[in-house]
Amino acid sequence: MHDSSNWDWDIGKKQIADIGKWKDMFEWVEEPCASPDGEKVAAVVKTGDMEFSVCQNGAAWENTFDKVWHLRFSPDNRLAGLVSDMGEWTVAVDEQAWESRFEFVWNPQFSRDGSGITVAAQKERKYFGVINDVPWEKGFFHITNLATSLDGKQTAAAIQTVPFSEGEIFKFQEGCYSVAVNGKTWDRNFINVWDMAFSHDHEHVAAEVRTSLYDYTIAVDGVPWNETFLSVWKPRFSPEDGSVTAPVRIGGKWTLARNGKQIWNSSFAQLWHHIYSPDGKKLAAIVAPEFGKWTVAVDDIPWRHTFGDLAADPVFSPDGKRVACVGKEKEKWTVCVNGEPWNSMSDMAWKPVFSPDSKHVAAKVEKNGHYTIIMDGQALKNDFEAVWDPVFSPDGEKILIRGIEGKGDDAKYCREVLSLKK
Amino acid sequence: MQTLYNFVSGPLVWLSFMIFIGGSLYRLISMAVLAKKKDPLVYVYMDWYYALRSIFHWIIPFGSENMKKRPVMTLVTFVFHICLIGIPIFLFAHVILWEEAWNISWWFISDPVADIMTLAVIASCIFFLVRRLVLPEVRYLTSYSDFVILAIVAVPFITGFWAYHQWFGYRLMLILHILSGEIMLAAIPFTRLSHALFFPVTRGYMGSEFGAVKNAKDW
Amino acid sequence: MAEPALKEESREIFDEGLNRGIEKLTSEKIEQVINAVLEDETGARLKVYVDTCVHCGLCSEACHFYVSFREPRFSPAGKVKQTLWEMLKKKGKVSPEFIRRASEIASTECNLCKRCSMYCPFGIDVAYLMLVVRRICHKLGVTPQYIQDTAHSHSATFNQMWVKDDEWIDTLMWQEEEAQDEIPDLRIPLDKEGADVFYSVIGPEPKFRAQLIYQAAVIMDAAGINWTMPATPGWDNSDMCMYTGDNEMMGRLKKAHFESAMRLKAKRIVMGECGHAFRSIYDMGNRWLAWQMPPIPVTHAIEFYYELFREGKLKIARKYETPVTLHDPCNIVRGRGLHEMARYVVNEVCEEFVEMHPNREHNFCCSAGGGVINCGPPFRNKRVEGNKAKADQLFDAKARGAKTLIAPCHNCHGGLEDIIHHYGLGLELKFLGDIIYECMEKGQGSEM
Amino acid sequence: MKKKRLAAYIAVSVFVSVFAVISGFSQEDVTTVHDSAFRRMMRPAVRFLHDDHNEKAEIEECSVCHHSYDAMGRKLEDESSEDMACSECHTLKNVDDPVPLIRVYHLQCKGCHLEKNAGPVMCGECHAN
Repeated sequence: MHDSSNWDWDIGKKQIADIGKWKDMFEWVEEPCASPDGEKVAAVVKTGDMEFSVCQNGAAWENTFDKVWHLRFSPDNRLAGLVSDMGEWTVAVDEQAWESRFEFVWNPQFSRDGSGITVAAQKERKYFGVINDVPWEKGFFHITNLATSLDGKQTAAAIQTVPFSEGEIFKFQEGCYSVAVNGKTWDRNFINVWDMAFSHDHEHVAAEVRTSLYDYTIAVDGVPWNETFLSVWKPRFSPEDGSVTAPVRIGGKWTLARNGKQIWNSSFAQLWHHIYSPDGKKLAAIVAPEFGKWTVAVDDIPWRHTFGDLAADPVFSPDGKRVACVGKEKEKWTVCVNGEPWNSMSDMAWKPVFSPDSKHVAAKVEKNGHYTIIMDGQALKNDFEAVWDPVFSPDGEKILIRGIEGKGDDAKYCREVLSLKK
Repeated sequence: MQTLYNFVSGPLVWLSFMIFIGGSLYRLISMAVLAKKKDPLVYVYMDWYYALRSIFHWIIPFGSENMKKRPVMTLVTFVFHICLIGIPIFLFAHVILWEEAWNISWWFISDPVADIMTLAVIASCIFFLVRRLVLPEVRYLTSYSDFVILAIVAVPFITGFWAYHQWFGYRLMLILHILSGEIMLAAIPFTRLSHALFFPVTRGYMGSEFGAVKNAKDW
Repeated sequence: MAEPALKEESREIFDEGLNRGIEKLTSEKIEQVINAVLEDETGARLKVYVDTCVHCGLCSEACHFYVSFREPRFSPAGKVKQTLWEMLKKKGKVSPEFIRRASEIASTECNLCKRCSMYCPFGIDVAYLMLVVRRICHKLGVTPQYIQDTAHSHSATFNQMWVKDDEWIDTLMWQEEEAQDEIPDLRIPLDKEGADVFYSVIGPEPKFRAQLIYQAAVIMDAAGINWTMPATPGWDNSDMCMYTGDNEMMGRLKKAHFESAMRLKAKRIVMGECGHAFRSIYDMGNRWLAWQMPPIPVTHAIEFYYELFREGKLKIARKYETPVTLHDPCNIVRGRGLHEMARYVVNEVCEEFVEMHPNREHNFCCSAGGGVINCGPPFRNKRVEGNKAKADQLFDAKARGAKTLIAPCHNCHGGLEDIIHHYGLGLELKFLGDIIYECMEKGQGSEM
Repeated sequence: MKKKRLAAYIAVSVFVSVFAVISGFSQEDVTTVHDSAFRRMMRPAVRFLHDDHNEKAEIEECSVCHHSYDAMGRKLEDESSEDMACSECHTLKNVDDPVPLIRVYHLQCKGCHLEKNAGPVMCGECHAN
């Protein structure tokens, strides 16, 4: 994570932008986004006929573009958007467009600290990964599933290595796909390659692969596990020892495997989105202990509480002692921490956020068209017209709320720091 | 002959009922267990209200579109099944046997009516046979076992009718009647006659899927 | 009684997927795969369905193939006889040629429309049985070429039409731009988090029928819907893997689709006028993933239009004057019961509505669904000639005045187009959205 | 087969005669069992030759068939009831339901035949058309 200790953590509320007035300034204003530190709010705006720009804190960028989309703040509070300039696409970061230009760019991703920005790009029917304005040396027929390492310096993607025409089913089944890491292709081809994960040292890549129409496994740096399965889901590297784990389907049931060997004894109707505790010692995953019942299992043991509709977005506390997720039951969402669901039900709940000291959990929720932050089961503040995920101070004693209060012309974007000390 | 009669009307009755009841329970329970293991979704999506709603539409004559489209077949099918189930249970002679054996009795059908109903079953069987032989789409599906099953159903009624009227070879016919009835009873769980057992299940499941999940009729 | 008849006519159809697919088969492999699928993946349902069928043939008239050809081998139970019964009877010891034929029957002579389940007194699910056959054939690598290619596209791109990630986004931007000529402030919001509606379409829309995306955007705009479309794979709700028997891929596709909506925190998924995709999201894919019902509620276009008209969010400027008739697609009528809502919408938008007969749950299939049209040109004639029943039904509606045929499903559209052409019916074919777009008051409710 | 059939015919004749006695009709002639309590006859009346039956069955005591019970339900070994119709004791609670009375007759005849393994037991053997 980006170091947030130098942010403004003074208790109190700061109005950053009179966002309701932006509508008078531009032909249209798209949905705003807020910087992680809360100091900036921005939106794509239309400045003229076929002319777009970005408005940040009430001031538009000097440059205008044919088109701007996917405007997001990086973890280090830089504003990045995908822009089309004279028919060429690139990335603009804090008003500065990259030098490299493409026929199209999409799927931007940030490194954990925000210093690295990657996108997928296409030029002259060749496809590339681009890292901080530098495209791969070699382009491919097709790329998908672009993945970025935590440091943002490496990208990997599923690529098509062998050309084939539509309808060439037997050629396809010989394997025409592989993985390219920073543009370098793995030695081996597969029938399919899907979700990829980088190791914590950024050196290794694991991917879901299909070695025939019926055999699924995980390949690490191009080498598939010896074992094959009926299906697999996204692998992850252990932060502790670099081993690779993945949900695997055996005999119609799901379980967890490490380096090809089953490590959890239980099997589930579903198991996916497994996560490691920060120290790498514990594993948790979204599971369905039986059909239509959803919860989280931590180290092979599912919580007793289950949700009928879904469970999603699992997250470990920094100390690894707690796991939170969102759950949905009968069309109502809530947050569940260590198997205890909050009483507060909402129309939508976002991924929970733990405080750095692991003491608090907070999440953005939507109720009756309004948004609020709920912490440890209690609503923190009044309703907002829009709100972003809460951010805890590094010491865990304060929480930063970023939200828009007031409707229409009266809408104001504010950041407010609240003390959590009683 | 009397020893034979004693045998078919004594131990064999016990045996056939045991096979029928035990076999039916076995089939239903083993399927339920298998479904729990292999098709657990059946339990998840089964919905009593919609299951019964569907069954109801399929057990009343002309309750479904297909029945309306084939009035003769529908008529024959309903007459056949009503008589097939009604006669063994409500025939006067059978009621007497229940009374003698267990001292329990219930309402019975008068003999002339039963006679007509029996003829109806026999006629239905002939209808089914002719249908099997004549209609190409039915003949195509027919295997030898279908004729055997039809015979298993028809014979108790033919012999019963014969014995009631005490035509030539009464004693033999009566014994054959009892025997064939027992064969039919015992065959229900283990042949396609088991459709009698599974009808509520298959229909109920389809009714649940259509009604509860898909919001549609299935008749 | 008799061995399944291998008609000369069906032997003549050459399909690379089928003909080359069986080249590598051995009898051991066939036996092993059949028994493995039957043992590991089926259970009480299959057993009961097979044991309960009394071979009465009452399902025959339910099937448009049978009604059109009048040949017993096209009856629903007849298809089971030629495939599963034989496999069960011989305990999997069948020939490669048998597998070729079984695959052809299950993939191109049955639309999985489930009409026969409503004609079978026992409610035997022949569509399920045919899917088991397709599953076996998939496991043996014997699937018609065109649909197999589509399944490959799904696996590589997560859409049906080999549409690349950038082409998808580009299409949306292009449609947005086109629509802005008509409604200047119209937007197709990409990847907008927290929208009420996540709108998904099928692969052929960006590829061949991009105007449908345009029209949907105009409708969303006029109704003032807070909506979004994803800029990532998962935008395609279609699923031919469900129809090739590649259940693992079906699950993978549905996971991507639902998780796109979940990632964007959308409250519900609204989908375009497609039937099979609805079945895949609402009924099949979600189940393979262990979601009892879709984790994010799924609303089909018909239901969505119904809602917009009921709530007064959409208004009609001028009703559609040409008399229309309506084709009830199996996957959203037998599969969701949307027939009355469809009629409500039709009556809201059109001056004159002529029912075709039979209708609602009993409507005849288009003969394109269930992946049959996706099996491509080799089976086109059989598909079209196998639906004379539909032609008769349409002709009757036409004789009673209908001039426009509304088919609120993509596959139905494709199938009916061929039928109209082949039988010279001269009906104009439209989506419900086409007519709504044509007749609605536009650009009213847009809000930024 | 023929022998058996002959035996059966004999048995029938014997059986029929027993009934003649029970019903208190003429004891010498071929006759039928008739009880006026049966308002409606479900089956042909049973032919019964009283003396022939008793001779064949070696029945000498009247009370073997014409049994008598006291009010406590104890069987009176020395008393017989040949002057009474069965239905005088075995009354029908519901006159439209003859089944219980039929059971009485059946137990008396068929019961004994089964016990002794002699005499007719099939319906049509007694209720011959």
